[in-house]
Amino acid sequence: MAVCPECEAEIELKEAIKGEIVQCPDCGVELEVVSVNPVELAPAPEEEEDWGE
Amino acid sequence: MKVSIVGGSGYAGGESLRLLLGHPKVTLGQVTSESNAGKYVHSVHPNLRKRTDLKFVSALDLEPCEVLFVALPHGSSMKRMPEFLSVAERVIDLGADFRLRDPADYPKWYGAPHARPDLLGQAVYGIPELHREAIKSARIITGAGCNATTTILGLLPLFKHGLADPSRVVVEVKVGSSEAGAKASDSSHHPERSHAVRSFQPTMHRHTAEVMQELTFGGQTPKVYFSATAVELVRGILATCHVFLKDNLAEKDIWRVYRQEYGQEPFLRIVKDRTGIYRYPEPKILAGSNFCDVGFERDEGSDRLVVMAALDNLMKGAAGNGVQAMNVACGFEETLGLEFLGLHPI
Amino acid sequence: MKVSIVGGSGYAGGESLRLLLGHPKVTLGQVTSESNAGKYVHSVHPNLRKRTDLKFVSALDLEPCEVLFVALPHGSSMKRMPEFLSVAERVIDLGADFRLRDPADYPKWYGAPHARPDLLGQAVYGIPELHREAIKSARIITGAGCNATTTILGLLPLFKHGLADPSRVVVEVKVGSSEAGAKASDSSHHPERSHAVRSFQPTMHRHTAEVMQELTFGGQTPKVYFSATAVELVRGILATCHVFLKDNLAEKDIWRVYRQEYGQEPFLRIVKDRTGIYRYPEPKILAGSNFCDVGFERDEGSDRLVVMAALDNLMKGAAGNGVQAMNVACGFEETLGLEFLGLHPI
Repeated sequence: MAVCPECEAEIELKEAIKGEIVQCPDCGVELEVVSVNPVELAPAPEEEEDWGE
Repeated sequence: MKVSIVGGSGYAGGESLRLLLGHPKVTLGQVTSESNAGKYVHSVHPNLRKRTDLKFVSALDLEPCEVLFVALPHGSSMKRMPEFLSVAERVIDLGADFRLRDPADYPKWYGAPHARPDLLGQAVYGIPELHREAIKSARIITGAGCNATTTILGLLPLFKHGLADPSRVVVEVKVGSSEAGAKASDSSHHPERSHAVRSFQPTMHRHTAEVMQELTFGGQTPKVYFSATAVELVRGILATCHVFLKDNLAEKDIWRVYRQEYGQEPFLRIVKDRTGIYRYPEPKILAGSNFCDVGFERDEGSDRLVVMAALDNLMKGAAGNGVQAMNVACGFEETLGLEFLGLHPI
Repeated sequence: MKVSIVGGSGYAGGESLRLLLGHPKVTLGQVTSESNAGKYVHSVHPNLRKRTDLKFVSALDLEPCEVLFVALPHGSSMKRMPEFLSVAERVIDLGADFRLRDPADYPKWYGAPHARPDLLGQAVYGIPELHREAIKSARIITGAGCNATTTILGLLPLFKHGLADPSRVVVEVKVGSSEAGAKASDSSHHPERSHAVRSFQPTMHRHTAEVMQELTFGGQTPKVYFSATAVELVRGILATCHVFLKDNLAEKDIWRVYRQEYGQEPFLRIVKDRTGIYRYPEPKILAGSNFCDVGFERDEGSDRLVVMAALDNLMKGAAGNGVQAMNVACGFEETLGLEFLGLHPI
């Protein structure tokens, strides 16, 4: 069980692979698996797209 | 279980009727409407066509039932509550007549003393997320103001944990046209109401009393400054609340508090999403559902936290909440009859 | 019963997902989307938040299931049908690829020959009110065009009983913006699409083939002249059909024919009301429901009969009809999972 660095949601990860990109179920941020055993997640580099008005 | 409705021709009464017709544990008793007595309910509620041949009856012909939904104009149920209590084991009053616990609040906020202060003690403020236990043994379960419900559910975790300054709470609700009810008026005339962004109550007070009552924790009552703006919606409310944090909390801390309070609640969703079109709570996709969505954003340069909350004023803001409270009071699964998820796109 | 969806990120796929999640007999299998594989379904369909943590998968990982809903862009399911048939006992294809029975119709109407004419024989046009028996044994159940469905259900009783002149049928459909699907375009840009009353296809042909195919009775095929106008709606279609009666029938006679054909149909309602606001079929109160409402009015001075029909293009016009066909094919109660009555007011 890993924790989202942005919102602390618990993220279930079956056999996570280093470098894999996962999405946080609560805040939707894209996360990169930076290490395994224990699994650690860091915000994946994302291009800043505009949203809204 | 037999359930009847007093005041079934309005929007809240009609929505209650729609939900109760689809509720597996409910046998529908009577639906009263003085002006429409003898008419088919579907003549007023067209979505009920081919679903029921029920006719409105007069309230004089009300027969005993387990639960009685009351959806009457302001001031009516106050006088007639004893009559309703004689007919039903439990009364779910969607109106405003029994919402405030302190009799002194009625002249102060509604301009007239309460007609039956003796009954106030039996009434429980009917939002299950706030008073689940008390609702289980209550004979009078009150509805809650739709704007108040939105604001209370948006801010509850912050005041329950004493995180926000109670002296500076500014709330602006954007509301749809169904909130004013089924009665037509000059200002609801389509050419006048359509595409309105209308500041119809910049310094609104009506719902403040409930919000202050329900957000009082540890003897501290927050001062809430309300504003209401009509927007291009029929159903739906978006409350934008500005609160000021006592400590310099990060968004992670806010997530923790909201998850702690709302994580297990079937109808409360924390909506704060980095991707997609609907990143913060938005009323239109909640139409017909019993959800209240809550989101927030920290204002980096200051101690301000903006909290956004949305719901359907006829569902979680009225009839849906009533059915949810009935489920709690009668020991049913709380989501029974309230499974509809809302539509997208709409 | 395990049901999967191919093409789950579009509006029809998303609506199918919403309905199947709420269907008591269905265990949801997989939902595929090439562009969104790995993402939560609720990131594309926000109304599914807190209801499911399912993620989109690629169609390459499709596992066997009893029923497979297919909601792909035009032309895709034609080529991949054998692959789908190898995975599922029954395929419900909401797209247009197998709707026309005669292979010669495809080059004529869609401008290209059918990729798998050999499979056309296994496909049944999936409107239960038209082909209930055939659907029970079909392996490929096709969806129907939403405009075609509205028109067919509006006019069926007249042509089945040979009451209308087949050479003069004029139909104008007023449509909402969700009909064009989830992909944004210049013309769907809000400032351009909002408040439009846009004659985007005055001489529309696309759905004519289906309508003529399904309204052929006694070897007589009506000639249908279509027109489509975009109006201020997201969901919903109103078809206004002008037909000319062979005999001078009174409205009473028309009631009899429609009641004879539709009286026992759970999803078809004859809506012709002397009172109330919603006297003839109106799409907005059908949003989210599987109803098709049909009404009519005799033009006193001539042999013209105006027939009006309304439905939700994503429900009875697509996903709802698909679930209804699934219920028929699998022997379930036809209304299972389709009980939502629509909202009023909305």
